[in-house]
Amino acid sequence: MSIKKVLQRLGFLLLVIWAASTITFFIPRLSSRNPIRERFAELARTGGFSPADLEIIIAAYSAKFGIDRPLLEQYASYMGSIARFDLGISLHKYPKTVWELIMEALPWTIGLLLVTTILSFVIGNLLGAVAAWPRSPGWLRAFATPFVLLQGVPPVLLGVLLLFFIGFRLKLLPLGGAYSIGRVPQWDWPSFLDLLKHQILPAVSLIFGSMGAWVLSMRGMGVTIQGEDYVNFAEHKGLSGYTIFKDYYLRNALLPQVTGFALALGTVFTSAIVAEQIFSLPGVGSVLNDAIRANDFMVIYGIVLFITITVASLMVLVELIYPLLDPRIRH
Amino acid sequence: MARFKSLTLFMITALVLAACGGAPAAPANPQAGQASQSAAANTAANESPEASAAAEGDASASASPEPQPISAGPLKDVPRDRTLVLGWGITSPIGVTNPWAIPGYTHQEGNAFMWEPLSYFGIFSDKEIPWLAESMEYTKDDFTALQIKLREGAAWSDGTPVTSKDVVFTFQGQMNNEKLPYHAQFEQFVKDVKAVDEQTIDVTFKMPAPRFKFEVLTLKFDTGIPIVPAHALEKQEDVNAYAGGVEIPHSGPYNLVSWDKNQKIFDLRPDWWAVKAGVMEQPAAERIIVVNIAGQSMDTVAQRIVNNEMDSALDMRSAVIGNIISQNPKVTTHTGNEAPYGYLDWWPNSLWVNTQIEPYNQVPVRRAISLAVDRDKIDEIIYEGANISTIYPFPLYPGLQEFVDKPEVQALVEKYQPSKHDIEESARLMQEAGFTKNGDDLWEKDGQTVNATISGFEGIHSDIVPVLVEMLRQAGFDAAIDFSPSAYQNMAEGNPGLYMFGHGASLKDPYAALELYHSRHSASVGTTAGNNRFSRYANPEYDKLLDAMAPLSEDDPTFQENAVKALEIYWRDQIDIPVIQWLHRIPYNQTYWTNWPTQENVALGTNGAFWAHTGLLVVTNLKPAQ
Amino acid sequence: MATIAFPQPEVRQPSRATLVLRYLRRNKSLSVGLLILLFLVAFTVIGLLTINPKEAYPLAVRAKQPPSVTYPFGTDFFGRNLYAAMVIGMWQTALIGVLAGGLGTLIGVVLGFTSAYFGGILDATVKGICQILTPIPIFLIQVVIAGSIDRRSVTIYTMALIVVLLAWMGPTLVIRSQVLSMKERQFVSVAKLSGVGDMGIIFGEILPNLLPFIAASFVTQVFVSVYASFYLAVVGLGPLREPLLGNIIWGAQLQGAFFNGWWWWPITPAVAMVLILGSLALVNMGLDELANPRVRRSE
Amino acid sequence: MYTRGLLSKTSTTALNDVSLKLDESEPTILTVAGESGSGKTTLAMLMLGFIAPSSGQILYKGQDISRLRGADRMTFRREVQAVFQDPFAVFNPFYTVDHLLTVPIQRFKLAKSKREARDKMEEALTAVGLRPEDILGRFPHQLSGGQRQRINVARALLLRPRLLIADEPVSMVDASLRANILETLRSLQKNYGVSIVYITHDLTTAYHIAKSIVVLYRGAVMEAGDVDTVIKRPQHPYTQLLIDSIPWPDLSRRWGETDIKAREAEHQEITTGCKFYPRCPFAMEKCTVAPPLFQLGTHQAASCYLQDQHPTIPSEHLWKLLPV
Repeated sequence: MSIKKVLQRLGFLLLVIWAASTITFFIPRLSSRNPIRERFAELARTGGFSPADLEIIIAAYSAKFGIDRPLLEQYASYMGSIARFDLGISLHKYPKTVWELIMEALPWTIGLLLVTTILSFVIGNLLGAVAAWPRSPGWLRAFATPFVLLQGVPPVLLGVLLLFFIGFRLKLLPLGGAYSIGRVPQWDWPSFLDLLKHQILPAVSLIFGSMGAWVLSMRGMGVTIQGEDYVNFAEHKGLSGYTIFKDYYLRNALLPQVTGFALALGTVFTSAIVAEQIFSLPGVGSVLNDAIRANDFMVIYGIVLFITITVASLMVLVELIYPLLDPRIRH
Repeated sequence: MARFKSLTLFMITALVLAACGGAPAAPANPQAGQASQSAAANTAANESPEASAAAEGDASASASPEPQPISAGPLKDVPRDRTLVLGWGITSPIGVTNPWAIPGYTHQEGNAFMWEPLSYFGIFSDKEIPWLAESMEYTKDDFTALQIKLREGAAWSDGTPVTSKDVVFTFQGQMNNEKLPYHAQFEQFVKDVKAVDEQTIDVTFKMPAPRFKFEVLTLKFDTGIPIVPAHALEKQEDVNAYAGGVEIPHSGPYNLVSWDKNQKIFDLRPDWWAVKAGVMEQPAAERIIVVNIAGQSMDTVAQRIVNNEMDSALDMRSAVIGNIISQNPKVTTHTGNEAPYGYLDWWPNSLWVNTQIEPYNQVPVRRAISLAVDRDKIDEIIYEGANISTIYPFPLYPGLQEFVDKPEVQALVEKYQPSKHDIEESARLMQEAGFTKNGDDLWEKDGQTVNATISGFEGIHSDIVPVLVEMLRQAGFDAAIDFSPSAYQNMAEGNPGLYMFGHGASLKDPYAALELYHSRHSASVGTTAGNNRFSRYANPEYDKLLDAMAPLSEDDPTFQENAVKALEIYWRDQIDIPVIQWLHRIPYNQTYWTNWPTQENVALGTNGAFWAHTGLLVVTNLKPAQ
Repeated sequence: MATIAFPQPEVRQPSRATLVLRYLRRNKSLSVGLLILLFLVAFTVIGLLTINPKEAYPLAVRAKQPPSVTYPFGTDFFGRNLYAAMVIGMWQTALIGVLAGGLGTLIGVVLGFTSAYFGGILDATVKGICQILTPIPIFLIQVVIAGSIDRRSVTIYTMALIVVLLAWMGPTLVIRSQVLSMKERQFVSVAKLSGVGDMGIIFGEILPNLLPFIAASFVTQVFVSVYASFYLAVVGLGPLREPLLGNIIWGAQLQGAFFNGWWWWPITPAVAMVLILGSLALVNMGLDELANPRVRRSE
Repeated sequence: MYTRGLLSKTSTTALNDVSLKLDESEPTILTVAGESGSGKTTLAMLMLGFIAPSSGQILYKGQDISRLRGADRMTFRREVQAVFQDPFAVFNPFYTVDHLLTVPIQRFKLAKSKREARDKMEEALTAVGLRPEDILGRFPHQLSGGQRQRINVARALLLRPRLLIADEPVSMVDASLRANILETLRSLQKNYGVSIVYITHDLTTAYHIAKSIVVLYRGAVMEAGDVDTVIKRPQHPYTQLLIDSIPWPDLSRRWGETDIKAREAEHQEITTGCKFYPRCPFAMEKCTVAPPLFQLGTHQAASCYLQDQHPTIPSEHLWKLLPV
């Protein structure tokens, strides 16, 4: 793989980052909303601010955060700070920086998302492959195909329903939170089991909620592959069904799915935001939720940007290592 | 088979999850990890699952999965029946405990357990509760001088005594620091603050300030100022930027010991001055956990109270609290097991409008909107028959109830009928104002419908605003719902539309509420109106009445007379459209804790709001059930 | 030699309808999906004819009633007849879906065709923009937009617009790649030899062959749009007064419907949503099969 | 005057320094032969104006075809037609086979009425041995490969072009039908005066149908001339190899048994010298410089230093050697 190719992909990555940061910068500014004012509204609403002269405070903080400057100037300084990996300071959780907020929440999100995404990828693709493979046993196909329907079930609905039936009605699992009240988690068995108990419902809703898409696309891919000459050829060679399934069919059908995997992370983050809200889990999603509700733009930008960079980098990475997986493509 | 498979799947998921999700939980130092392991082993024998869960949690070392949460070090063991668990939406930045940290400090979320005022006020006993101050007296008849005498023995958590130096520091801070919330009040009234001796402070005012002691220096509901430690804040370069964390010396009985995204843990300190001074008994709650319920659905919170996971939480819709009580008989409310399950808050809600912009600058239009609101139906549908719709801009606490019961006020009610619901009359007023119904059956003038978008807050108005919107729609107003974060900005900037918001003002007499409509607050369009002053109403006749009331105490006849006249103008001009009294429906779970303040158990006279400034009095008076 | 007749076995040409039916019998996902969709459409149409639209809004009927003969889906906290609300909500969901899906597909078809057919800088630009925008999490941007605009102007039409704003890249890339491969096909060359111009080739030769792709892409877009608007509504960013399915769930959650035992309130729209999205997924799958020539068994 | 010149110089490896000219007044059948990758199809695409040469030009009736606009272009389109190799790919699967015939009739306004158009179609189909009632209204996949290819020929017949590019028209057709299709092509040339460029890798069919032949290898002319001479007495080692590879129906002769043993092809790009150099058994030092065309007789030329005793001939004049 040539240096030029790598540089080209990195250039692409920069473009993506630029586009994402520009979009996130300008969209909220098209409205007349003032995040500082809204922050003080939040405080005023929870009491304690009745007689204060809001204008003075607001002006002081507007100056501090620079939102009283001309738009282009703000844009320039915003892009400058992004170049320095500085995502800014939260308005709502001042003086926390956006980076700190993300880093606090990230381990939770990574833990949940990585596992659920990988599991849904593996299970979904297997089911999809089985559903499309004409020689898989009838009962297995009959079992696998309905999972396509899961694509129609947004994780949020699944989460709400699971919570209702398993949490409220059966009282089998906790109703939310990452660990029990009063626990400060650490490396020991009780913490570990406690954590586990709290992660089951969100994980299940995320896995099943995102599995349908894999089943569907894998099924489509599998159907395409079936017609390929090499599969037919392999069948004529008299290879066992399992070998054909594994080596000729699954492997080839899976390759394009890998690219989809990186792309899917973007969607997965979306589901995570909602899941983290429903199950009141700490994580990037709930940080973002708070930020959206409080119009804490800096945090919104930061997280959107962070997710974009993550997804785009993974895409580029997958693209660069793809030739290693697929011998047909050599850069 | 499928069941088995899915179970297996669950297991695998859980295992892998645990491996990954747990990874960030690596302890910061190995010793802490070891210590906690042995501690956890010790508590494993504990029988009650909740207690053991809590105990194991308690055994935790400073290590936590998030690098940022603050913690005072390893937590000691506290059993569940000595732990008070409160549900509240924690939104402020982790670690902010300094009352002067801005923005970010709020006394809610448990910080009120750390800070104390000169005096508290018990709303249901209508009594002052002297606290750090033994007494606060106006020393001149015209309310221009005030003397504060501090209690002997009051002390900060680091042992330093609370002295007049701290009070002077607190007052001067408010006077000089324009970012502090009471700066404007201090600047308006206070001329000078002087420490006479260690325990005595003299305050002199620029003008008569008969309500300053109550409004500013006394903590009640969400207003008033706590006293801050001079010796700690003096050292800070920027007192507004100093978060406070676990270190800041405070006078309240609880120390913050841990704070992460999900919870804030406070532990009782053994050396609270109030116990030594005989003001209070040693509080029974050794630990208070404020659980972050922000973002949790009401279902979840309610269920967790039923499950005894939490002892109290805010704020329940009327149907929900009824169900909680029926599902768990141990849970009661301010009114026991009876509707309306809540106590009257100080925050009656109106539909506010900016009276300076079209078409809301016309009294008939405002009146037409009021006539469109069916207050009986609101009581029936949203509040299950509880009688809480209102026509007043203030809550009917004893002093105010007495005021409205006056025959003069009742005559005005008769005359203006502020609660009247009459769509036909509403239509007549609109037609007279030059509006016609358009194709959508909405009032229109010059091609413009009446922008009756109601700005409100999702968390507290999601039941009433949709109903109001529909009532206005049915009367021909182009109503919509706005629960976006810009709602408050709409109110503060006077953007077209209606704003559902409260009047956090009067508690004892109507002055503070009526003063909200004084023209001194009538910011012109384009500038920001202060909180609760959204109507931008200006009327010299009205101002004169209020100005005359300002220097007078509430028992003065002129004060009363003018108050009635001002209230008449409020209704005559329909300055805003009063809708409901605000009820706080707080579940009190008696499984672990009793002696909650209720209708029957007035005690100090505080309400049961554990998040309010008087929350400290609520939690320190609780008695264990066992 | 030149006039030797080649005998042909007699083949009776079945009618189009029979062919379609025969095809549907084989393509199960398409037929099941269409069936559910048809059912939903029938429900909505019959509903629209029978309900009083006013009952889909608050204060219309007795509140908090469980399902009964009078109120087949019960009523909600605000006094909506959930049956009426479902009908209007479905109608509005369909409207958003078809509008946003149609618009997104249209943009995709126009951009995909022009960019692939004419190539050059135009193609590079379109492709570049699509590729750059693809990794950006669309939903977040939609949330930011929806949260930024004035509440009063949030209607189901603006919802559709917000959804479509960043959802045209998918169809563009799909159509583009199809056109790219299609324009190399020999029948395009033959059409050129037959004197057909660019527009004629695009519309007369390539477009008809892409119809299954466009249809699949349209269904995908409808799916994406319904999904996105549902998410926006569930987090409370929709036009709150309207009985959109997401809004109803949002309202139910805020009023503690599960805890209060008003299970029918959130369950009804949830089931409706699952039916809508599920049937769209099925139809999409079926269309994939139709569009993919390998799967399309010769008749 | 009906001229057609093709000039493509260097740069692309697809076709290099090839020059051809066909005379309208003397319709002929010219075979362009060579193995796959020799640039035959590129030549066809160039002549049809689907791609533009990177250098050189293609003239039709004296005009550069890439500059043709409006009516001139339509005329060119109509008069230069093609029959392609794959009898399936040329049909738009969306339409019935009628589409292939109706579109040109419409576009070129060949008929004044529907009736007339129908008659013309039926006439053309009958002429290629098809029964219109079996064909019209069908979808391509319902017909056999032979039927489809004959519809293609019928299309060419219908349009009466001046020049027909037949790109491997029979390679994907059952052997039994090949003769019929080739015969139809020949009658086109004879009866309607259509010039045909017959592109093939199959020298046997070329021998049957064509007058003259140009043998291409990797985009360069190896040998050219009268089809009889070139096939019976090939002079270029490559042509010899090709002819040797034909499985003659002569049992006494073993297939591939000749003196010329081609070397294994080496996949290295030859940019300067003889394209056949890497595989040529007679490769010499001087072959690294591209050999010119040597005129071997009135109707034969070869680009090989083995023939350097003969006079050279500029590549632009190659067409003069080709019999019509």
